[in-house]
Parts: sequence; structure tokens; C-alpha cells
Amino acid sequence: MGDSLLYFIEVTIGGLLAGVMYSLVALGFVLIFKASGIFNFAQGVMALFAALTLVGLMEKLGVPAWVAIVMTIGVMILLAWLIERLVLQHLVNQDPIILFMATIGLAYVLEGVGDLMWGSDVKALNVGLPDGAVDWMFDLGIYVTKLELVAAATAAALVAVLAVFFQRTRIGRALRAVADDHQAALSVGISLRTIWVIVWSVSGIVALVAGIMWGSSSGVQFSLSLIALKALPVLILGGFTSIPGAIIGGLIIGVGEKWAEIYLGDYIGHAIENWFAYVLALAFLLIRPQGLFGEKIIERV
Amino acid sequence: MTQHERAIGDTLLKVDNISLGFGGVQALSNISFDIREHEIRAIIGPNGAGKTSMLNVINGFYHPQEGAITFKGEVRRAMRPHVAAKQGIARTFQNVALFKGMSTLDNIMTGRNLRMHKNILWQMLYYGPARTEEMEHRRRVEEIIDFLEIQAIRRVPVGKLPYGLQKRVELARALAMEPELLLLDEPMAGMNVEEKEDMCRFILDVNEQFGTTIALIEHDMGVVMDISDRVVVLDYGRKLADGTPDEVRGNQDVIDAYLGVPHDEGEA
Amino acid sequence: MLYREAGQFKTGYNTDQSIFPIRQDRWAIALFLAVAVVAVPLVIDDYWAKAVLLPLLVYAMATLGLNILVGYCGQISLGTGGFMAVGAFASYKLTTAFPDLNLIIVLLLSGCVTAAVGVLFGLPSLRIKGFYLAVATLAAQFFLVWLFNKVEWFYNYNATGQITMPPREVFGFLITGPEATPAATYLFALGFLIVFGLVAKNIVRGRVGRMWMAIRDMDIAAELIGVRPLMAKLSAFAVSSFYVGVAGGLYFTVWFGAVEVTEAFDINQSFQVLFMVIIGGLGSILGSFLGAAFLVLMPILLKNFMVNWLGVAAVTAKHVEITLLGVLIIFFLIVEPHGFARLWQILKEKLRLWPFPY
Amino acid sequence: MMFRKITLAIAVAAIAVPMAAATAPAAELTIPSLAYRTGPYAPNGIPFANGYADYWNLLNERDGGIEGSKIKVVECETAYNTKQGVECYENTKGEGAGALVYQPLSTGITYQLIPKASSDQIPVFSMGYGRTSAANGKVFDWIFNFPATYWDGATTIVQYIAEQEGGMDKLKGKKLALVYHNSAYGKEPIRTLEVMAEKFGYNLLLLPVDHPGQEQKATWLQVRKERPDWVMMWGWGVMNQVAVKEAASIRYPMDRFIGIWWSGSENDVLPAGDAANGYLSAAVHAPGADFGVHKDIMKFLYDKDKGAGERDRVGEVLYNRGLVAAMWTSEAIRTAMKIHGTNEPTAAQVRDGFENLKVDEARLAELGLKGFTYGIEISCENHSGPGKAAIQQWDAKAKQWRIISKYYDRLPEITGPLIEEDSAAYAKENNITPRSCN
Repeated sequence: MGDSLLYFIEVTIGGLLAGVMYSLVALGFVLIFKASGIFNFAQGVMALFAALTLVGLMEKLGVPAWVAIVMTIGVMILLAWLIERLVLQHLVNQDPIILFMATIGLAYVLEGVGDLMWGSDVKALNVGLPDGAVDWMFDLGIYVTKLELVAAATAAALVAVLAVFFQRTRIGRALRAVADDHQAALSVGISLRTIWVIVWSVSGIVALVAGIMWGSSSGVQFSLSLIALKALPVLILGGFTSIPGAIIGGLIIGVGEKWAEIYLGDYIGHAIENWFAYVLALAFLLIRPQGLFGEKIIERV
Repeated sequence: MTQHERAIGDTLLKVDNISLGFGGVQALSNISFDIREHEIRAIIGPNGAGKTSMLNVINGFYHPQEGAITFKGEVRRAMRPHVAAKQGIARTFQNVALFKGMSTLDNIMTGRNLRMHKNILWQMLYYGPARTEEMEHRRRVEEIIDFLEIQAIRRVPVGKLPYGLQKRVELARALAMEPELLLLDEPMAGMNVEEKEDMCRFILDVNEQFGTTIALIEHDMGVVMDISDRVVVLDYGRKLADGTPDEVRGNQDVIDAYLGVPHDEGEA
Repeated sequence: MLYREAGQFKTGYNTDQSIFPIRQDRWAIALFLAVAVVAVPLVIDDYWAKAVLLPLLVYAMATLGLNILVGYCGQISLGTGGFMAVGAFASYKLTTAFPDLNLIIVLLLSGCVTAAVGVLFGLPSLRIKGFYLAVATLAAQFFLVWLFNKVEWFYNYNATGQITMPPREVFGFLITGPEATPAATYLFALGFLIVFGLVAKNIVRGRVGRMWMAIRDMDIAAELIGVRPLMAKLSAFAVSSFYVGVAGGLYFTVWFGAVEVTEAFDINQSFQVLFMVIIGGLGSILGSFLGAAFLVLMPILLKNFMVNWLGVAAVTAKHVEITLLGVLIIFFLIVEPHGFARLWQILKEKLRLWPFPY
Repeated sequence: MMFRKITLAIAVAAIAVPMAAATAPAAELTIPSLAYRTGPYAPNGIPFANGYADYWNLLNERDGGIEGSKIKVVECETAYNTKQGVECYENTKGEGAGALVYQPLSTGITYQLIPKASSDQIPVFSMGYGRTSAANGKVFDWIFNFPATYWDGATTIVQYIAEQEGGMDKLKGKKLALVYHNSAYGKEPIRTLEVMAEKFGYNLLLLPVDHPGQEQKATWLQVRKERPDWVMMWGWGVMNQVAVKEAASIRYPMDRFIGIWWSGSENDVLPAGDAANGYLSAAVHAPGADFGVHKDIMKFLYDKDKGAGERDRVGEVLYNRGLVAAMWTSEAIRTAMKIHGTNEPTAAQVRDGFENLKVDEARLAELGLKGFTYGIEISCENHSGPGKAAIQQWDAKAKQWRIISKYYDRLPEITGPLIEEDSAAYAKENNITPRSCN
């Protein structure tokens, strides 16, 4: 029985770490939704675009990884500026669903441009992240990959940085204000447009982090953009507006779907991870319609 | 002008010891009053007195923790709003709650919803029974449109109408339900003098011509005293006074409650 | 000057309530239908049928269905692909189990089956709203596709889970299978679309349509005037899913003839149909057709234009096509966020006054 | 108004172009190439399309076409999407004097074209993919899936495993896992493997992976728990890369992990780096650019800047797959020319060419492909050829695939009845009367 307990621990840890990977993608969604109420369909493609740019820069210019990363961050900020300039600015005060549609258009553009610029071959991404199983844990009988640990640490660091950014900086406070009330934000003295550029830049950088993690594990290629689908159940579970929600939601989804696949799979069939994640999120929603950490929806007349 | 030439009938709705709280806040405590057939009943009180909450309880949107409501002899504490609608209670809202994407006509037609019975299969066909029914109700709605003098805006999406007209369309929609009890939540808020006069006239006409019982919340004391038969005064969720406008006007508690509380239009 | 309604008087509520109150509109639509029903079948070939017109008709049908749910009732769904799969597999099971059953009945029954499934997955909408609901409907998408891939009964236990439509005749004309003529398949699908386009219009302009729109615009107020949210939302899910199911059935029976569920009905279908709804115009029957037309025709147009006219390499053309499609979507949203239906309306308003705008 | 009319005119014209093109007379051989250089599977589609294009261009540049008839390759982008594939098919089938043969490449498009192309009388060459039971030429007149089907692949892989274990009888009690793409393609080998499990007594563990397959944690945790003796894989796209990486991470011995021929290209192993060393896959042809034909391709195409892809990627596994597909197709066309005595064969005649196709070792040598693959012979009833496959292994140091086994014959006693059964079911459902082949 000791074996099955050990296996259970292994599955659980595996699920938690997979969940962290989902959270990394979900974070980008949350940032934008929180500050502007936009459901950014392009988040997955942004991760792909960032990773493609990173690999492209490393290959074409032959610069070291860290230089390429800094340059890619620059590209993502430029992208955020362009998006605000060319798209969002013209769609202020539109219905959420219209903005959602606009981000779909954006996803097409990024996909097309990314391919045109860097080609659609699969590219190995190597920024020096470790690979393979963690040795001492493996000897204990628990399989955990180093990359996932790095991802978990990165996610933790990212959340800490974001927390400091939101709590301690003037811009961060303005961002929180804008989430609550657009008028209030204006009174802080920062224009809405600046705020949008900032928030899209930040989520572009988050997309880059997600792109690096996922790209390191599977190579950079079009499929990378599909990781967005993994982040959606995390989003509804954690609430569209909550950063801790994205993390906790990710962990719950990760563990839940792994448990389901491994322990339920034998009874109802395998490859149930995908829909199980959604059903799990749905079940949570039925109890809390605003998600785990979302703001309560108060109805009045 | 306080006396109308219609017979005030028996009790239509009776509110017994209603208490309603949200978390720690007590919105209504132990409220009792009644509304009689064909009368115009005003509910007044300073901001936060619980007037809107009271209406919400009556038409089932809020569920009180204690007390009972008797409507047409039937006793209940809580019900779903659509059941209240079915029993003949219609309502307008403090902040207009029209269906913004629909035209004036469609908004009012929606008010006929409960009185239309042809099912979706007939509707798919359209020609035949569904159309006959639709035309029947359209005729009725056109009467209301004529009555409220909003013919010109029939086809306009209500979101594009000025506020005063929206309020009128909302009244039309409530009237289309042919309710026995009409709840009006600040029907004149945000209106200019002229619009107010029109609205007053409409309310009185509705009351007279259709014999509809009306309960209304209003801040404009002049209006309230002019058109209502009886007034109930709330403050901080409690009932302060209840009686004819004259009685209420002389009530010391009411005077105290209103002293230093400036009239604040638009909010309750 | 040609497009004037002066001198056309409405003599009753009947004429006032008709779909095309303006005479010129009626002529235009009659002409359009005549071309679609009579002229097109005379010149149609395989390419036009399989690559242009059938996709257009099938997607228009699905868009119509989704627009009822999203545009009229305000409930966002991303389960369209899954519901189309239900329609497709229902028609497959029905037509293989009862080979003599008329294909029209098969498709209608498939629609009904899908409606039932739609109602089931619509239940959460009573509690969940907005984007939360949208993402929650993805549960339906993923679950249904998994189910049809997993349970062998659905694909009659063949080796791969792939379903193929056997040849079927309707009124003596071969409609399905590879030997069916393009004109026959086209007319069959067109018939469905005309009938159900009309039915959709009838529903949305009547009591039920108003009920849905009331829920969409302000659900609380709707309930306070006697609309039951349960009935309104579930009926919207049912009707919408019926359409989507029939569209899925047509997709399988007359357009593709053979599908594999994981690819044919994947999540992209759900997104695609939602795009069509939004870009065409939420809450507009005409918009549903325009949206479907735009997203079906635009890529083909761009591709043929670039590859055949400009001589761009197929792959570059594809990348440019994707980019341009995105740019166009954003462009049209900026020009008119309420979709093509609104653009069309504005154009008509202008035309009504032309050439004397004052 | 004017603007709308113009747009409309452009719209009609642009869509109508393929129709106009259909009427243009041409003396060329039209070969459509349904390529997928975009979308989630683009990394695999690109080298195949390049190999396919390069071989046809080589024939044009070096030999002036086939028996004097120039070849016109019409590339159409499908993005591996069935809808676009159908559009491409309908768009290109009337091109020139009519398309001669289709290589649909995706499972979905293949299934789509099976009834369609049969009715249009255009042969479909689904080389080593698509519907396995199309091997039965009596039912599927127009479909060819040589040199080997997925079921052949399954039997050859099991034979290799048996050989490593020390004989077919040693399979008893062994545990074999199949990690597969949860789609029609991935499910193909299951029945064959089940029948063999019954016959040879091994245990079969089925582990589906949903598209796209970026996250396979659960799958490989199960592999860790069940500890199968061998893992087979029917994967595609990103799923392959992740699987190879995960297998390496759980330290599953890579030389006991065998992919089908679509799970064994450079793309699948390169992202995993050194960890992928030793990974195996089935193969129906050799990797590498050391053959005569590759030298010609360099000389006639890449040296003159006429190559379809990048020079250093000539000879990749999937490049060679495209090349061999073009080679067999061109030989079929040549055969058709011989049979019917024309240098402008129709699609129907090309089908006869396929049914009488014989490319033996000697002919391979003439084509500059000595040892590149095995000899094949197609007949009226057998459309799947000899169904042989070898095993190749990845050498991470040299970054090269190497064939490490002989070409195993399929086990006809296993696949035969299954093909019979499945094609009969198809024939019944679609009212097809199997033709006689005598």
C-alpha cells in the first residue's frame, strides 16, 4: 500500500505543478480583465508571439538568452502600445463582447505576423532552463521535473512582483483604482490610455514568461497558442479578476484533472482531462457564480 | 383635489409586520399597512427609509425574514417576482429598467407577455392564431400608446429616448400588464415641472379610467399631497405615520424626521 | 430616389408588422430568392457547392441558431461545435438505423435531439452569467466531442470513429453521398435555410422573441413583469440548439459526407460561429447571414485573389490571409461595433433619403 | 453604392477564378499538392511539401518532365484542416487538364476524399495513412495506401519487439502500452494490437492523449506506474515532442519506446535534445541525403536556387517522405503512359498506372534511390503494397536517424481479416458492390 500512497503523492505533486503552468497563462488574462474588463482572447497567441520573437532573436542575431529576453520585453511593450493605439483607443466604452471580438481579430493578426516573421517550423527554445527529473526525488520514487519547479518558483516570484507592483507603486495603485472605477482612476492623474498600455505590457511580459516555460517543454510552434484553452477553466474557477484566484484555481484544476485522469480514467475512459477541468470549474461556479475569488455580483433594481 | 370620484373599495393588499435585513443592516422592521382597491397610496420617507425595499418585498424581489403579505385574500411571505406579476402586480423602477435594445413598441408588447398564450410552434408559423393574437394585443398596446401620447416614438429603441420619455414608456409597459396593483418607484424623479405635470395627469387618469390601484414612492411632497388618498411614512425602516395627507402633514414625528433632511431628488 | 416609401401607406397592424414593410425591399428579396433558387442551381458546380455555397448555408444556419442564444437572449455559448456534433451524430445514427426515413425528418429529429442536449447544458445559465457562462459552455464542447470519440455505439463500432453518410434520396433526388449533384445538395440546404430563416424571424418578432430580449436587456426587470427566466433561457437554448443541430446535420449529411468528430467539431467551430454572430450583428437575423457570408467568403476571396491574381505563394498567402482577416475584423468593429446588420441599416437609411438628404 | 458594386465584382471574380482556369487548355500534367505549411501541424507539413515539390521539379528540370510531359505542381494550403482541404480539392481538381492524383496528407481530408474522389474518378494516394481498409482494392477502387498501412505498422512494430525479446512466444505476459493521439488516426492500430494481444498473449495498455497534447503528465505518470515493457506511440505534431521529452524525463528507456512513421522525424526529437537519444520509430524509407536523387536535387535545384526549402534540411525524414511519395506517384503516371500509350494520361488512366505499379529494387537503383526503400507491387485487389516497415533509431549526438533493423513483413493473417471486415462494413453502408479483380 505504501506504493500506492507514494504514487498518490506523485500524482498530486504532478497535478499541482501542471496547475502552476496553467496559472502562468491565466495570470495574463486576469491582469487585463481586471484593469479593463476585456476578455483577452489573444493571450495564448501573445505567449506564442513572445516565444517566437525570443527564439527568433536568439537564432537570427545570435545574442545570449538574457539579451534576447530583454529585447523581447521591449517588443511586447511596443506591441502593447500599438494595440492601445490602433485598436483599444477606438473601442472605448464598447460592450465587453465587442472588445472580446476585437481581441480575436488581434489573435489572427499576431498569428499571421508571427508566422510571416519567423516561419512556422518547430523551434527548440533553450534559455538555459534545467530539464529532466529532479534526481533526489526521483530516487525517493517521486517524479518531478526540474522545469516544473523552475516554473513554480517563477510563478511565485511573478506573483510577488505583481503584488508589490500593485500595492506599493503609484502606477500599481492607479491600476487597482481603474479596476474599481474608471473615473476614480482619472482623478489619480494617470490617463486611462497610459494605464491600458501598462497593463497590456505587463500581461505581455507574463505571456513571455508563460511562453518560455511552455516553449521549453514542447518547443515553440503554433500549438503553443492553444495553451490558452488550458487556462480558461482556471480563470472561471479562480474568478476573472483575482490574481490569487488564478494561482489557486490553477492548482485545483491541475490536481483535479490529474486525479480524474488517473483514478477515474479506468472507469469512464481516458483522455478526460480536458473536459473534466471544465466540468470541475462548472461545478464550482454553480456554487459560487463569480468564481472562487471573484467579486460578488450584487443585483439591485 | 384630494377627493376622486371613485369608490375606494376593500383592502387589496395588506402588509403585516414585515421585517427585512441584509447582513447586519435592518432595511425594514415590523412594517404594517394596507392598500385598498382603487386608491392611490403614497409611500414617503427620507433617503434610506426603506421605501424601495418595501416595493421590492411586495413584488417578490426581496424575501422578508418575518411577516406576511396578503394580496387579494391570499397570504404569503415570499414569492418569485414573476408570480407576483401573474397575480396582477406591475411595477416601474427608480432608475428606469427598460429593455434598452428594444423599441418602445416591443417594450410595451413585452408587458402583454403574460396575457399571450400561443406557444412557440404557432409562433414559428406566425400566420394564423399567433398573428391574430399578436394583432389583438397590438391593438391594446396602441391604446396605451395613444393614452400616454407616445405615438411618435413607437419604433425608436428606448435606449435613445430622453429620460422623461423613458419613464413614460416604462409606465406604458406596466400598464400593458393591466395590473390590479401598480407600484411606481419615483415616477417623477429627474423630471422638469412640465413633465411632472404630465406624469401626474397620467397617474390620475390611469387611476380613474382603469380603476387601477396605485402605490407610489415620491419625493416631491407637493405631488404626493395632491394626488394620493393615503400616505404611509417610513424612516430608517420603521413606520412613522399612516393616514390621509392632511393627517400625515400634521404628524409631529414626520415633521421631525423631515426637519433638516433636505429634499433630495433622484435618490431614495 | 428609387428607394422611397412615400405613398406606401400601412392599412393595418398586419402590414405594419410584416418583415419587409417597404415595397422595394420585398421586390429585392423576391429577386434575390429567385436568383438563389432558380439561377444558381443552373450554373452551380462542385467547387461552388462544396467550397462556397454549402459552407455558407450551413454556417448561416448555425449562426442563426447561435444568434438566437447570444444576440437575442444574451447568453454567450462556446459549445456550438459540440452541439453541431450532436446534430451530426444524431443524423448518422438515425439514417443508418432507419435507412428509409426521409432525410428531412432525420434532420428535424436531429435538431430535436440537439435541442434536448442544449437544454441540459443550458441549465447552468440560470446561475452563471456573462463570460463565466461562456467558458462554462466549453464543458459541453469538450465533453460532447470526447463522448462521440469514446463511445463506439455512436459511430457504429467502426475501426476509427469516423462516420460516413450513405447515399440518400429525397423526393427522388439524390441528396447525399458523392454522386449527389451540386444543385440538389445546394437546394436541399437552401430550402432548410429559407424555411428556418423565416421561422427564426417569426419567433423573434413575437412573444417569445420579446421574452428573450427582455432577459437579455434586463433580466431582473423582465422577471418583475412576468417573464420566467427559466423558461426564457431554456427555450432559447432549445431553439438555438435545434438550429445548431440541424446545421451540424447538414454539415455532415450534405456538405462533408464524412466527418471525424475531433477535427470537424473541435473548439474552432465554436469560436468561428461566435465570430460570425458578432461580426454580423448581435440580435439580427440578417446579420447572421452577413456574418456567415463574411467569414466564409473572405478567406476564399483573399486566398484566390492573392494566389491566382497576385501569384503569391500559397503559404505566404495563407499567413497574409490570416493577418488580413484579423485586421478586417478589427477594422469593421471600429467602424461599426454592432456589426454588418447595423452598417446595412445605416446604408438603407442613407439610401432612403438619397439623392436629396434634406 | 459604387464601392459596393466594385467589391461585389471583385468578390465574384476572385471566387470565380478557379472556374475560369478550368477551361484553359494545357498540355501539362497537373499534380495538386495539398500542403500544410501553417497551423498546428505546420512543422511536419513543411518538409513533406518541400520533398514532394522538389522531386517533381527535379523531374522537370532534369528529365523535362515524365516522358516529355511537363509537370505542374499546384500547391494549395490546407493548414491540415478538412474544410480547407475540401476547398483545395474542389479548387484544383479542374486545374489544367484535370488533376491526376491527390495526396491528401491529413486523415480528415483523406476520409473526405475517399467517396468524393471515387465519384470524380481521381485516384487518391494516401501513402501510409488514411483509411487502412482502403487496402482492399475491390471496395476502394480509387484509393491507394501503399507501401504500408497503420495495421501493417502495428504488426511490424510488434515483430521487432518480439525479436528483441527473443521470439514471438516471448511476448506472452509482456506489457505493451500504446500512447495515441485521441482521434481517428491514433485509434487506427488499436484493433490490430488487440487481436495480436489475444494471439500472442501480451497485455495492452491504452493511453489516449487529446489534441494538441502539450500536457501529458497524467499519461506518463501512468506509464511510470504500470511500467510497460514497451511503449508504442501513434502521435502527431506537438504531442510527439512532448511525449519524447516526458518519456526521457521519467527515464523510460528510449530504446523501448517506438513511434509509428509519423512519430519519427527530426522535429519530434530535436526539442528534447540529448534525452531523446535512442528513441525508435517505424520507417518505410531511409532518412538522410546520401542517395543519388538527393545529389541531383542539389545539382539541379538548390544550386540554381530553385529548391522548395532550405538546403540543409534536404534529407530529413519527412522531406524524404514527400520525395518518395512523389517518386511512386510519378512511376504510376509513367506506368499509365505505357499502358495507355499516351503522354497525357487522364486521372482514370493514372489509376490504372497505380494498379499496375511495380517499382522493384532495380528500378529504385535506376532512379537514384538504391536502398532507399523496398520494392513494391500494386494490384487490383491489393492497394496497400507489401506492407513492410523497418525500425529506425535517433542518434542525438549526430542528430541523425538511422535504420537499425531489416524491413519486417506484415502479418497478413492478422491484418487480412480486419481489412476484409472493415471494408465490407463500408461497402454495405454505402451500397458499394465490390468489384471482381479477375
